[in-house]
Amino acid sequence: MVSYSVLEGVLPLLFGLFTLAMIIYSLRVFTSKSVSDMVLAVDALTIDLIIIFVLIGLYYKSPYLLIGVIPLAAWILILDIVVSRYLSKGDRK
Amino acid sequence: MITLIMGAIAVTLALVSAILIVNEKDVLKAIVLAGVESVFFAIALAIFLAPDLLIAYIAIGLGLNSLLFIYALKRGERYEEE
Amino acid sequence: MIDWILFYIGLALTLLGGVMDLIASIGFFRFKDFYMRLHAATIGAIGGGFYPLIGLALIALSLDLDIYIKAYISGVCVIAAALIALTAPAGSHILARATHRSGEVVPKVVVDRIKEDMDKGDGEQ
Amino acid sequence: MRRSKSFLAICLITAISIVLILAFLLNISGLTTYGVNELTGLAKLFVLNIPDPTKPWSSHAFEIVTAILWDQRGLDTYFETSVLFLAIVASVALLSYYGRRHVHEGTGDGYTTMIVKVVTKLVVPIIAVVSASIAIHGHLTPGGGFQGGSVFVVAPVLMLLAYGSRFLSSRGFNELRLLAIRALSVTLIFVVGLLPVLYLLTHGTAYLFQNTYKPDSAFTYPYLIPTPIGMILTAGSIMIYNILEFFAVAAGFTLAILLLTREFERGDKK
Repeated sequence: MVSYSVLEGVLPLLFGLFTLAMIIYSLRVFTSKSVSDMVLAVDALTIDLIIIFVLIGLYYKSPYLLIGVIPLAAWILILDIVVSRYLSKGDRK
Repeated sequence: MITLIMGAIAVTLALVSAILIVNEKDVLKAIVLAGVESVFFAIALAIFLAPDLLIAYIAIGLGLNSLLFIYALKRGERYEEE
Repeated sequence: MIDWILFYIGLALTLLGGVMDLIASIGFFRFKDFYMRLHAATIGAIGGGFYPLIGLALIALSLDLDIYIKAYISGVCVIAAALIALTAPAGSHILARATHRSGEVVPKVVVDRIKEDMDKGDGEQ
Repeated sequence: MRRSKSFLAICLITAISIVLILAFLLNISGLTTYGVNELTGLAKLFVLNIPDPTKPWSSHAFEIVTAILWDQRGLDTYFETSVLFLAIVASVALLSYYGRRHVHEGTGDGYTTMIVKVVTKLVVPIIAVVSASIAIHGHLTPGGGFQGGSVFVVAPVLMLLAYGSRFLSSRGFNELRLLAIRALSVTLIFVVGLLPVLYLLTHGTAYLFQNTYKPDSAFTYPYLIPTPIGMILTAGSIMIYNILEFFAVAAGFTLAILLLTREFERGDKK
């Protein structure tokens, strides 16, 4: 069995990587020109956040935080479909 | 400590998105930004160990809220006037 | 022995995923067009989402925690990885299709065969 | 008046610096560590009594939030559920087309593709199983009826968006049945909460929405049920409430989303 302290030494590096990616994604979300760009960046941001949730669950050694991950993974599909249905029947220029 | 730093970053990004929502002229963009804001608050809820609120917040804040707003937007104007 | 192998495979997958996530997030800024950013979104979804989740599931299986906690964490990771592998490509597909058809973002291309077919009436399903 | 870019930048910088200064001050003055690890007052009563089966005020549930919601604050939560029920009734009264001759129901053709339909078929069972597990394990892990129900709504929303509203109502999920499930669940919650009062009429004392035994009342729901596999902890009425609340919230939200999607689909091109 691998001791938990080995993982504890690596966790700050993983947190740093994914948090940096989260910040850059959110800057893309905040500065995007069109709605499609924004929704695409929100997809990638949400997938990044799923991993951050799992890392937080590993940090606290508590699996109960993770149950929110599954609706989060399903809602990004719904956001995509809703926005695309709105766009495809919206007023064309 | 590391989770506190992450919580500070997440809440600050939520604040930034809240400020951007107020200034946004495109309502569809504002709805998507509101979903992003609730996701950042969900991180803060996970860090301060509130999983009950977390599940309901993800399902209502990100999902149903933006869905209902986009449904309502179909009957309205997408771009706000100056 | 086998748990150390699992741990290192999982750690390598997670680190690889983190680096790919960073690359994808930089690619979102470097690419100039929505249709080009779809490539970066693919890297971010599969490279930055699917690989680290499988890696974290392996890491959780190899730790010396309670068996209940280990099984819960790795089960949720595998289910979330399956959901991401299913939903992210479908989501970006339907988004790109609607964006092209509605004219939200006009592609900067020389020849646009889809638009020609749609104007003739063949593009509709 | 159009606000300029510099105004936005000044707003952002001010907000972020206020946050940083507040965080710094809180850290310096030690407010962040004041009494974090000490339980006070009501919290001590709840945390020490609810999960401990030997205490007289125990609920025999490990998840304290759900236990407080359905045992200690049962009547309160029942009225919250009723408020949601009234909201659903109001939306049905506004939007329902039941009994009208020409109901426009979309099929989603022209907007969705085969890829999305197949993915939806694969995702919906996963979501249904996960939401049911959140609701049924509500007294053991975080979650409960409302959370499970609101996660379940993902499945009908995906079906409505990918296949159109005609698909769902042709498979038996029409307005009357959903409303019946909703009303039956809310009624059954109240009946389960009212059973101790019927006991009060014939035997000793009991409380409205009482779960397990209390020091001055002998009434109790069974909290350990023997089965061939072993003993199952149901935490008295908390598990029943969670399952009923799950059906109520899932059916109510599905009904509201179904009606709103019909309204959303009106005016689509064929």
